[in-house]
Amino acid sequence: MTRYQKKLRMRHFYNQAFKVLLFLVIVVSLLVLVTLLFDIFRKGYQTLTWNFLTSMPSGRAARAGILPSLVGSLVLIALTALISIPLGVGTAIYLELYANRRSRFFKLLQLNIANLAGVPSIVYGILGLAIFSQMLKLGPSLIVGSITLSLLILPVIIVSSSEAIKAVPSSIIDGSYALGVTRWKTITGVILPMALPGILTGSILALSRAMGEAAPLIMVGAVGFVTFLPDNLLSRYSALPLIVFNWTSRPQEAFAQIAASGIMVMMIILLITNLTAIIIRNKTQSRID
Amino acid sequence: MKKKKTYIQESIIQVILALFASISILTTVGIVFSLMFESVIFFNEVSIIEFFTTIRWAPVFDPPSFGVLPLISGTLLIAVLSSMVSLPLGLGSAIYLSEFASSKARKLIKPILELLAGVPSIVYGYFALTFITPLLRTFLPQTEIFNALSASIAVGIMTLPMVASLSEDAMMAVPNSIRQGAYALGSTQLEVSTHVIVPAAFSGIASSFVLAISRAIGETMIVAIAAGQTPSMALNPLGSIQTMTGFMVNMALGDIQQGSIEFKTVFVVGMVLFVITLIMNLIAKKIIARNREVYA
Amino acid sequence: MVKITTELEMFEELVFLMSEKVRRMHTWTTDILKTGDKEKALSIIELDEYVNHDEELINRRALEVLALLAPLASDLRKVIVGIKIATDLERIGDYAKSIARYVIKNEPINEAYLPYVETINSSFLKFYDATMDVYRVKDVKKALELAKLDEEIDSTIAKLYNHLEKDNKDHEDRTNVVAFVSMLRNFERAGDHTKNILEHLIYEVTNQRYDFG
Amino acid sequence: MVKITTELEMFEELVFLMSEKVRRMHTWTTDILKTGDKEKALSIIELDEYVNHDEELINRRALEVLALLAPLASDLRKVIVGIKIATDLERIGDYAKSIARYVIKNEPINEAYLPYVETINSSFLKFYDATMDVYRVKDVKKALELAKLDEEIDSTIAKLYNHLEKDNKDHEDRTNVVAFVSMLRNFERAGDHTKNILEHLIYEVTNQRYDFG
Amino acid sequence: MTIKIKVENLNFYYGSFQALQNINIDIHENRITALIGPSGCGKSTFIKTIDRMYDLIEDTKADGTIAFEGINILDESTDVVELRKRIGMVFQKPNPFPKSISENVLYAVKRHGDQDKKDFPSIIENSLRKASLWDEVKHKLNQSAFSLSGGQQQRLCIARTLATKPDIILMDEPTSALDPIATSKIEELLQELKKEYTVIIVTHSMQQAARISDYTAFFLNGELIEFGETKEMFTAPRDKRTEDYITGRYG
Amino acid sequence: MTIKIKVENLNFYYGSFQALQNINIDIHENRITALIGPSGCGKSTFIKTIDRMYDLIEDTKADGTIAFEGINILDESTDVVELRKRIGMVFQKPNPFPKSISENVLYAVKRHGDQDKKDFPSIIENSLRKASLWDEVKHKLNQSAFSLSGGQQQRLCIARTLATKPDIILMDEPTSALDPIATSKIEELLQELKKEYTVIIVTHSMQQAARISDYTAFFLNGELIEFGETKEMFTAPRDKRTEDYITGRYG
Ligand SMILES: Nc1ncnc2c1ncn2[C@@H]1O[C@H](COP(=O)(O)OP(=O)(O)OP(=O)(O)O)[C@@H](O)[C@H]1O
Ligand SMILES: Nc1ncnc2c1ncn2[C@@H]1O[C@H](COP(=O)(O)OP(=O)(O)OP(=O)(O)O)[C@@H](O)[C@H]1O
Ligand SMILES: [Mg+2]
Ligand SMILES: [Mg+2]
Ligand SMILES: O=P([O-])([O-])[O-]
Repeated sequence: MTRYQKKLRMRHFYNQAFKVLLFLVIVVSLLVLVTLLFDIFRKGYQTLTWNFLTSMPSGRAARAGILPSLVGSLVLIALTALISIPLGVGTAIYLELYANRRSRFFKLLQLNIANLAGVPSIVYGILGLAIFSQMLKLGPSLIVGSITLSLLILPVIIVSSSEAIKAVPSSIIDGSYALGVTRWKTITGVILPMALPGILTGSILALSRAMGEAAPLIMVGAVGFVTFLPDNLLSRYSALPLIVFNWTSRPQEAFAQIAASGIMVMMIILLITNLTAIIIRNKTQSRID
Repeated sequence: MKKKKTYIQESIIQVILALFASISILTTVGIVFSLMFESVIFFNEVSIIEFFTTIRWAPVFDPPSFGVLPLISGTLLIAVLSSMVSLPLGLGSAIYLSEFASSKARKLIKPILELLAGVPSIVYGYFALTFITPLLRTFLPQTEIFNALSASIAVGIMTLPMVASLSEDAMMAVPNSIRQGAYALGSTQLEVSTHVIVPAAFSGIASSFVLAISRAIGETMIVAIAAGQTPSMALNPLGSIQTMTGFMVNMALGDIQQGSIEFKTVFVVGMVLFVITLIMNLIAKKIIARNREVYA
Repeated sequence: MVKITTELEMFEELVFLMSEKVRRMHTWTTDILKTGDKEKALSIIELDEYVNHDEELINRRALEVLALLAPLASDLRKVIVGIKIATDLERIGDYAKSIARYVIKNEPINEAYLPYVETINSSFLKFYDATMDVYRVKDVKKALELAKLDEEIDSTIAKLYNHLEKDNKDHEDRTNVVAFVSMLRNFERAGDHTKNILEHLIYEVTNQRYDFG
Repeated sequence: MVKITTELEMFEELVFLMSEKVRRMHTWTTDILKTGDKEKALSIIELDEYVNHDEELINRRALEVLALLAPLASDLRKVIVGIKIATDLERIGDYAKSIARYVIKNEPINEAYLPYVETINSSFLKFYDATMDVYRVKDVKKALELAKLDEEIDSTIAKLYNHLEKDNKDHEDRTNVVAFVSMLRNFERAGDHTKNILEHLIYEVTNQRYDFG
Repeated sequence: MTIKIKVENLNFYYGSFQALQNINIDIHENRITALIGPSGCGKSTFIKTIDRMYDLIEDTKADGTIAFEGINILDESTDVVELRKRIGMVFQKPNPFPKSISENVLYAVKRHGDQDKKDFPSIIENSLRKASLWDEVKHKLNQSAFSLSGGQQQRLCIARTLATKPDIILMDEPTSALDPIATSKIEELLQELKKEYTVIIVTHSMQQAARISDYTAFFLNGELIEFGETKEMFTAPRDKRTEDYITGRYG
Repeated sequence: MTIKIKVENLNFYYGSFQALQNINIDIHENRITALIGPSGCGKSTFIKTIDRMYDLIEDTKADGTIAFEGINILDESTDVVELRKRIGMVFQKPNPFPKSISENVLYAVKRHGDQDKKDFPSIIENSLRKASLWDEVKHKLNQSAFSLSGGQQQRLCIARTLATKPDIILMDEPTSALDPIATSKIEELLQELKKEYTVIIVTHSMQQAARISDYTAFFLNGELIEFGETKEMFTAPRDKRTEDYITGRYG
């Protein structure tokens, strides 16, 4: 056998070995997810009852429910969406379609957004605490929570919307301009419709991230244990991750169990939103080639 | 056609959008301002040299001690240990997905990885405390209830999908034509992956690594739940530690007085965290920028 | 319709227009040989200018078609054959001109030879017309049959040569033999070139050279 | 080098090869007219086959070049001119064949006419060679000057015709006049077609038709 | 022959790089003018000056005059929105909007708002007919434009340009992304279009310029080397550089 | 003339769609064989069967034989890694690796490990020379391949294929992404290459097939309609469909 042929055999062997190894890696990664889900389900499914969903929290695990946190989270996210999506999409449109790419402002904006995306969420909590909660004296209110979360996810929405807008082929945009259509009409006529799926996916993913955030809310003074429902923007409130954190921090096993139930509620909501996002993306990916 | 019409609507829209865009700049200004404001006051009371050189962190003790190094070392421990989980597994998954998996397998696995990425950190924290730690203790009985290793594994698992997905994006972005070119010269999949695709996607992969580490540094809830509250320089994975983020959450949970020195420590630690992650992000950006021209 | 189809049709039409002018020249030849009508002879010579111009036009159009449309296969042969036929037509026209020149320089021909010349010319015209017809309809089978018409011309000319030779030997005739024989050659050559046209047509359609010999 | 350059060079080389064969045919004509050597006459006739074949080859190559390389501008003219020159060369070859046929059918020509024929032929060869030379070097200026060489041929032929006419009138000569005159026409025509080659060359280089008349 | 556009002393700059140098050219009405030349010679740039598409590229500058209907296209005061309505453009790659076929045709019409709503059906039909596409799509006007083949998409882009009633149609290598058969369909269509419109077409393919155009302009390094009737250009170019280029001896 | 590859009764399927139907063709050694035909007729598919690139596409199947050096390329047991070393392929778009010029040339040589390390410099030079690129790049062998122009990149891709010492080079529309000048450089190069290699080239352009190839195969709807000498095919095609296609009367 020549050297070449020997080497050829080894190359085929290494290739097979590597393939098996990588497959194992994937299996391990997936196994973790399965374990995680299974573990939580195992711990939490018994206490996940209708009562649990519709009751106030309580010092006794058996009676405790998550209603204020569930409602709090939903309201919080709705408000966050209202603030962050228009701001984020607007900024993305400005960046991609209006700003002069050579201007200082544009470069500053880009750098700024890239950096904001990497700022730990807890730091946003500090921002909320210092500026909105204390300086503006809004306290640990619903509005402060949603502003904080909005600012937290704003860079994500801007970046994903920018990507979605960038993904609109410039040939199509030029096509519209070349027909004598103004910029704004081009934006509403072709760019936004084409970028919409991408913007939606990005926004949903960002919002679901906000939904799971606990640290910044803790920083702005939100607590898990709240026994009333929010009724205005300045109300105090709770949120799902907060109550879960509260329960995990307690030493009793029973609280660990209802924490698992709380996680299940949160995960079901997230699963639904994430799946929606993934489906939107897969649908549109196959359409525009 | 002779005279340019003035398109008023167009101009108004442009101004409004520019205003929207400035919000994000105001956010940064707000962050820096709030961090600086309290920090400056803090350093008026505590020497900056003491802060960065002494190795005891006990701000609420009497007398308080403000050596931030134990928090930093705890943070780094988490970052290093978690990278050992997330980087190899993440990259491996990425290579598998982009180079080896059939399109069917990829279609199945990718969304699952994405779901993994969507799991909130609090859930990982819970998982670390109630599953990983007990598991570790069956193998390593000396493991403390709150320990760095368990938190690191959870942080690693949490950042794995990010590494996998960003690296895979980078590898998928290598034009298929280059891949085909390599196969057409008689290469095996392994050679195509290691000699062509990974080098070509290097910048994307590297920046995903840096971002993963940065995420680990800024991660809060997992460490707050599972890593303990003991500032320590011991670098013992099995022992309880405290990270910067862990400290901040802890303080926020307590009933601290605005204006008190404890209150200010939160801002100072926040400042340190902010600076570290900022530097990491800038590094990631540099790596990308340096290799950006490749396919131009 | 594909552009080249129309272009080629227009191109061939030029060839037909040219062929009609050439025909006109030849219809007058017997006449002027009989009457010695120098006016008419001059108008033949004049017509030759147009014919030459037509050839040039065909060449130019052919070049344009080749350059602009880069024809292939049968389209290409059509163009090349067009050029070649135009060359032959130009020559055929030249022969009429040559006859006209003879008329201008010489007396009307000897009555005795007139019937020959008339037969020759009518044979030629028959052959010529038939040739342009088969060219139009691209009928190879008919083309192969036509060549025998050329023999009619040649055999009549041969008879006339014999007659002439005899007369010459007998010193019967006052005709300038050299000039007359040279003139007669024109009929023969015109027939030959018409035969060339048939060969070109066969080539165009079949992509095969055919030689009537 | 660009492919079309080599292809066109090879294509022109075919034309030159053909022109050499044609020249060979014509170098023998005076000889056989003098000696009546029928063997040699036959070998001229044979050579004509090769010349015809050459023309076919040139046509085929031209078609291939046109189809495969779609030449433009001067390249295109080069090909078309190649085809046209080949047609003329084939004709010029034909005239030699025609003279050979005369030799086979007739006695050697009258001694008295021989010097004329020799002069005619050497004038022709000079003209022919000069023409192929300017074609090779594409020298339009020289080409314009050359045409006067053709006049040498024509004037000698005219002298011979006069002599012949006179002899004929005086009944001095036993030559078959008809055949002899027909034969002489071949020299004249060969000169004419050589002149055509010059015209083609001028067209190739200048893209302008030129008519020596 | 009427001159539709008269270009005089046109210079064009990308930043400090001069991409067009002192171009003078007359565009004849109802004729097809082809622009040829090696890559980077400025063909696309030239075409972009005519409908001011270069406005969309930062740091560009044009001087000289492009006279069209009594105005200088290059003037600051020219309303480019209006201008681009009058001078349509078709791009290299078919770029239909991700909308239905009929929406594509109506897209600009609706946004300009200068034609009656009740005429929309006839606008659709006429535009598609003129673009030789009607018969192929009349039964599926509401289907996505992406369901069409590349060649059909390109004709749809032409149709959508025609719907705005332009005078002039600019085309930048409109067939270079198409296969030969789709290409020849577009080439045939061009012969129809020139009856009503003035067409300027950039093409990489000399053969295409030869086949379809009435006038040809040959650019080299930002200069206009030769401009004239196509048949002259390809049978007897005046400039040595043109001859070298078209006979494949350049570069 | 030696026959290098003998294709017999080749059928090819993408899933249930049959893209090639009973193809029989002889590829002659040291000749250029061009494949022409309308879009989607199966040209690329055919070329992919020869170096088994279709293995990279899921759910494909080929039957029949492609005889090459005593083996049937289509056999399961054929080592495709080795096969592809012997049969090089050049793609439509230049696809150099994001490495230096010399690394590009050596990439496959290093992987195969059948040539001596000390020969590497000469391998680089020879391959680049054969690809007519040496003079243009000899001073910058360590620069990124992306610093080259499109045409140079394509020649680099040819050079990197030559470095593995193939017998056969397959090219799938290698010039369709290039401008006419870069194209003619590649066409000239092909005339050089055929002295040492057997070349099969897919081209969209009949003119190109005419200019460069010795043999031409005309495909239509997955069938091989006509195969023969190029000069015959373009001056006197045997099949009516071929004539219609080459004279632009198809479709
Ligand atoms: N946006 C731009 N910025 C800077 N230079 C440019 C830009 N666009 C084109 N150029 C330069 O201007 C010159 C002319 O470019 P243009 O696109 O007009 O060429 P072209 O003739 O259309 O070439 P092609 O045939 O490749 O499309 C080139 O040198 C090019 O590099
Ligand atoms: N991966 C694939 N899956 C399914 N069908 C395919 C695939 N690739 C090609 N085909 C189909 O096979 C047929 C032949 O395609 P192929 O790419 O060989 O054509 P082609 O002649 O190369 O066309 P083109 O000139 O457009 O490159 C087409 O009908 C095409 O739709
Ligand atoms: Mg261009
Ligand atoms: Mg293909
Ligand atoms: O020049 P001719 O055709 O008469 O021989």
